[in-house]
Amino acid sequence: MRDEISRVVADCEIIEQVEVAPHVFRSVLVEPTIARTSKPGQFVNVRVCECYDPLLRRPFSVHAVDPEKGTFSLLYDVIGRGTKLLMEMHVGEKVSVVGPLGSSFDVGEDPSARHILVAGGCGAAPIHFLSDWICKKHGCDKVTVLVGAKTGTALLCQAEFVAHGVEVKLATEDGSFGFKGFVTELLASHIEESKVKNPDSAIRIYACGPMPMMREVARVCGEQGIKSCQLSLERTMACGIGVCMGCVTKAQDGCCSHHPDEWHYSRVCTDGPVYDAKELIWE
Amino acid sequence: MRDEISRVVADCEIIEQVEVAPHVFRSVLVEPTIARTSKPGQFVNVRVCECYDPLLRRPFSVHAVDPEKGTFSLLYDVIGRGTKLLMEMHVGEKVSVVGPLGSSFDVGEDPSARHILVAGGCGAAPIHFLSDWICKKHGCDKVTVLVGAKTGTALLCQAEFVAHGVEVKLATEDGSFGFKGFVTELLASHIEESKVKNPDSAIRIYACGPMPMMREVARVCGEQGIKSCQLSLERTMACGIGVCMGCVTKAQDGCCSHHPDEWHYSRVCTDGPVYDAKELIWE
Amino acid sequence: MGMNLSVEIGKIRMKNPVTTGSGTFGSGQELSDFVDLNMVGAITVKGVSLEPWKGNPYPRTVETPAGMLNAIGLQNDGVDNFISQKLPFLRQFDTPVIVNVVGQSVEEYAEVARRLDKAEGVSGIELNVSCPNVKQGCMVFGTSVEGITEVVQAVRQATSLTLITKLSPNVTDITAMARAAVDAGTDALSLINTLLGTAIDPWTQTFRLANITGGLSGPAIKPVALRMVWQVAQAVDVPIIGMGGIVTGTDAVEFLLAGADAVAVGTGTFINPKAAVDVAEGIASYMEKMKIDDVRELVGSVKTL
Amino acid sequence: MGMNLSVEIGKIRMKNPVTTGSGTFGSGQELSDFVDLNMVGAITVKGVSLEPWKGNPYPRTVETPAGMLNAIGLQNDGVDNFISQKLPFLRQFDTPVIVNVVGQSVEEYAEVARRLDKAEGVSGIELNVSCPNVKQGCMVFGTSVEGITEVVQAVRQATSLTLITKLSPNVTDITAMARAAVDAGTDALSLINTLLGTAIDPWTQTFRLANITGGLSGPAIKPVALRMVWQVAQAVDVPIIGMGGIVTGTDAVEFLLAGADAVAVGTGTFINPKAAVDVAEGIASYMEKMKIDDVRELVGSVKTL
Ligand SMILES: Cc1cc2nc3c(=O)[nH]c(=O)nc-3n(C[C@H](O)[C@H](O)[C@H](O)COP(=O)(O)OP(=O)(O)OC[C@H]3O[C@@H](n4cnc5c(N)ncnc54)[C@H](O)[C@@H]3O)c2cc1C
Ligand SMILES: Cc1cc2nc3c(=O)[nH]c(=O)nc-3n(C[C@H](O)[C@H](O)[C@H](O)COP(=O)(O)OP(=O)(O)OC[C@H]3O[C@@H](n4cnc5c(N)ncnc54)[C@H](O)[C@@H]3O)c2cc1C
Ligand SMILES: Cc1cc2nc3c(=O)[nH]c(=O)nc-3n(C[C@H](O)[C@H](O)[C@H](O)COP(=O)(O)O)c2cc1C
Ligand SMILES: Cc1cc2nc3c(=O)[nH]c(=O)nc-3n(C[C@H](O)[C@H](O)[C@H](O)COP(=O)(O)O)c2cc1C
Ligand code: FES
Ligand code: FES
Repeated sequence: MRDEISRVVADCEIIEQVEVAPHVFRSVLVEPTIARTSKPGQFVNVRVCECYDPLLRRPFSVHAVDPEKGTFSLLYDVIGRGTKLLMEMHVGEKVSVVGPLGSSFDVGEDPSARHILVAGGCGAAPIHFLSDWICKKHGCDKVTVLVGAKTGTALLCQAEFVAHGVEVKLATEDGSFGFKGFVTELLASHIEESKVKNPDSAIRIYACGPMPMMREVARVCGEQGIKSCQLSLERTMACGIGVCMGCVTKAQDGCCSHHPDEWHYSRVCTDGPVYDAKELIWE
Repeated sequence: MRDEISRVVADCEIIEQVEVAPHVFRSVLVEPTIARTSKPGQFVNVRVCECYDPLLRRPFSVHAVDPEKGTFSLLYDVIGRGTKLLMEMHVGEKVSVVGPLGSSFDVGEDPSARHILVAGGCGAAPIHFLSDWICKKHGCDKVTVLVGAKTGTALLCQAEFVAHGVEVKLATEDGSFGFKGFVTELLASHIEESKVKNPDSAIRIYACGPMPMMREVARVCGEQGIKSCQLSLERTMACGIGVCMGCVTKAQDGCCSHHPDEWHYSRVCTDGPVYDAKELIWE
Repeated sequence: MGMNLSVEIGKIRMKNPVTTGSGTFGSGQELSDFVDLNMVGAITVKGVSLEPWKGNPYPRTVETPAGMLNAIGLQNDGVDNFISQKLPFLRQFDTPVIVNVVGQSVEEYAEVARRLDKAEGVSGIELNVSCPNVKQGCMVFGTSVEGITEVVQAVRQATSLTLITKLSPNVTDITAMARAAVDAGTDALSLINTLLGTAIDPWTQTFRLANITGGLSGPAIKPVALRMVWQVAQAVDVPIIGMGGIVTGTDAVEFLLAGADAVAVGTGTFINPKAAVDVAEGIASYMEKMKIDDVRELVGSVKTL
Repeated sequence: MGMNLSVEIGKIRMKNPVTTGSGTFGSGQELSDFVDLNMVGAITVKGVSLEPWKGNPYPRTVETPAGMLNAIGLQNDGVDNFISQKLPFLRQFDTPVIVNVVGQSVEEYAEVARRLDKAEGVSGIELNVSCPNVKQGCMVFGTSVEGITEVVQAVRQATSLTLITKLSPNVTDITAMARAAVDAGTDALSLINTLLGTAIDPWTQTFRLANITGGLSGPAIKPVALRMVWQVAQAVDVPIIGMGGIVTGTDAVEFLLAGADAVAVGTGTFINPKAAVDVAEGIASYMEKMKIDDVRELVGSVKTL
């Protein structure tokens, strides 16, 4: 799923900084190449400080693009120093960005396929871009987005998904909004529903969220016999560009390998972050 | 000249940030104890970053105080990363300050003494505070401030000194304003003038500026037989509070020492920054 | 009920596990404007030698990324002046005093220790065999098993105070040095001293320190310090005072988890004059959050992934 | 007229003094989206071993103040795959390729060198006797005179390519290691590899790396690296490739002044994918400002204060 495209290292002006939910910010940046060439699932690597502490860039999924205006957005949870520094930057300041990086979601060519998108927490960031992308390619009526969070105020992009015109279902762990429980439970029941309603359509699953959720999505898809299940993984990254070998996850050597039952450490930044669930080995 | 006073470590709000000359900024901060207890020549040590790069605080002379409002000012040249970070802080942000630190200028008790203050570059920062202080104690008519800089636009605090009501004389190396040459040359001629005009008054010299200028002031004062010549020195400081022994300068062991011709390394942050020129040994 | 923060390093009982890094806290008095000296677990003062030492020429310090180099050269007024001028002030506090000792010969180390042994108000001796900024002695002792053995044995005979040997990180195998010190009779170990480094000004094309090289300290070295504390904790059974880049309470907790019984705050005091006390409070609030009653439960309890 | 930026490391002629730190530039291809590989002085690729190595479990990296720890464990596809899969791409460029070599035994090192010697498009071998993240071999060789002697001699016999020995900083006396490598026939030295360190998460009370310890790199270690390059430059006569925390042109100049003939940019590439080229340009613009015609004038010319 890796695309050979033009990548840039650029100082991007910040033109918008908004708190969209408690501790969750959206930053809009100017960079025409990234706006034009990014695909859903890809990410950018952001230098949050001009100094050496913090030293490393921080990876964020491309959340939305506006190729006309040449801008793109990030959606992020302020969880540590890097995200705090990013959030504190003022409109008009510039920030160094590398991207677009990594693999993207493959939305297929089948016009009748049903697309189920699953977002957990800030996993909504790339799912938002993906939802928009599928709508444009295959039409919104075939798209369902399942959004999960701990609690109602942490549900992200709800209004945006509604605006896209896709079906939206919500799950909160505390039941404060929508289905009470994990979004993966919602996924299981939604797949079953979908199979009943559209017995002839292939189902494609796309998910982004914390690792335990990704694992559970993979399990549900396996159980339900879903052929296409794509997961976006998160790993601590040092380089983000495939050279340090730091961001690895265990993956099958692949069908074409001489040792199909062998595994290797795959670089999430370059071979991922989007993987077909069948490639991954969970521990 | 060290005073035993209350020192604070405080997060101070920045209430004003102004560029007063090219690359020279004034920051006004809120800290009632520092505003109330600082004496001219003392400094504060400022943490310019919440991170560890840059790691160490940056020392700045107290430039002005407003004990009523509980505020004090810094005046600084943006020469490196620390001063750039300080300058970029926004009004309303807080910055950690330790102070007041170090020794202060001794303005004496002699009501008839003539006070000659010499400021080179950002050395004007403490000289400004000192000028105000002497005016209040002994009257402005006995004070002359000699301000030197490379060029006219770099002359600092001219208007403020005039507002204090003291005599002001200017020197620029390129002659673009006032006397053409070093402020120390102006000092030599001014001392001679002063001796002629007020033969019965003691002359007290106070200076702050780059090290070569301090050395030259000391030489001029020695040559002119000036009894009281106080110099404020600059040293790279790690702690600013007398514990690391990093900021040293060679000083005489002192009149009361058993070895009056012996020297030791004196801590500029605690035993200085203001020294009587006679204590110092130049290399 | 109340949490226990106290630890023991040899015969020294510290009310909390935080002492000060020698050379970063003066003789305590300088900091007393900022911190209540009763609030730290112990006060470790600047290295003292037999005779006064003038120290190295200026510049003596330079800032580096997340760290600093120093080449002070152990400027100090000598042990007799320390005892007569500095110690009386420290006796006012209910806090053990550990005196860092330096020397250019084994005999000098032993003599300083002998004089401190007789002085009232000294609880322990920290043997500095690791100062990188003095030409003779010192570091030379700290980087070989023979050197450490010789100095520690001599000082051990000179004093019955708690003897802490401070190790240099500039060695291939820190555990060999630790074992040598323990075998020679040290009661405890402290580590690490600074890493030898240098800095050059490209514009003037000169070294930034008059002494050319200096000792690297601060957050930059924390990973190395933590690794060495962990290695030494596996190798020997005496108490360890861990240090190197500690600025916050959780930094200190990392050292405790790695196997240190106590910690020292060095360069951290330059960033925050109250750091030693803030670190002690930080450990306490960490314990509260983690529901840990006794700080000693933390010691060495790090798990592997 | 034009400035000379070219330097020679053994038989390798570099058009500018900047190469890449092994393990931070992949096999070059990954970076070719960002930099013109013709613009760097040489490309030093990730360590290759005889057989493919899987590497260590995740997590393999952790950020530290002004630095990072890595415990990759030398994941690589083995020398044969390197030659058949990676080398052809690199041959397109007019830039010498230096292959970093690792092994678990002397014989393995020699065999990898032998295979590279026959491969077209390899200019030099960088012997990695200093990787701290692999259980057997490697670092064990790099921290003793005997180990270095043995490996360097064996590899020297296996290849006539320019042989560069990469030294570990985790030693008491780096100059002894440098001399051993030179005596055993190395053409050049590169230093430093990473400092052994660790990091602990206080909240989970676990090590942050699956491998427990890792190698510290980045600006944090620059003072140590610079000191070691300076020491080694005083001690031996072969060319030196200096590295450790280089991010900018003036960082590189500091290493040249300390005595390095060339430099490598490692972790700097993670901050700025164009770092290697930017550093080369930074050296050129420094020389212009300082009116220096030949980069070789800088080498070792640092003065004391
Ligand atoms: C490909 C990719 C895309 C991402 N997209 C987004 C996004 O769109 N929105 C968003 O909010 N976040 C996203 N993340 C996660 C984001 O990169 C981290 O939240 C961010 O780096 C944290 O930086 P910090 O300095 O604030 O936190 P730190 O201070 O570095 O860390 C705070 C805590 O979070 C942990 N942590 C840090 N980084 C990671 C990580 N990558 N994975 C797991 N734990 C980590 C640390 O161990 C620590 O406990 C993405 C990560 C990857 C790999
Ligand atoms: C007691 C005292 C009072 C001071 N008062 C003032 C003041 O009122 N206004 C003002 O503008 N400056 C003052 N200074 C100087 C001020 O502290 C430095 O300009 C500042 O620390 C530079 O920080 P930086 O991070 O911007 O520069 P850096 O990036 O640290 O350094 C830039 C360049 O300046 C040199 N440098 C840095 N600090 C010093 C220093 N202390 N002495 C000499 N060279 C140095 C560095 O070597 C480097 O070449 C004072 C210094 C002292 C010791
Ligand atoms: C300015 C300075 C002076 C020091 N002087 C001494 C000393 O006299 N004796 C000693 O054993 N260690 C000395 N050290 C080392 C510290 O005590 C400590 O071991 C080291 O700095 C690492 O801890 P840190 O990173 O917290 O500073 C000194 C360190 C600094 C920064
Ligand atoms: C992620 C990573 C992987 C590395 N892999 C290797 C390697 O395979 N072989 C080697 O000799 N050095 C390796 N190194 C060490 C670097 O080449 C370099 O010596 C060290 O990082 C110091 O330079 P720096 O501070 O510029 O990164 C690696 C370093 C990093 C950060
Ligand atoms: S983060 Fe470096 S290879 Fe993925
Ligand atoms: S700066 Fe530390 S003693 Fe003066």
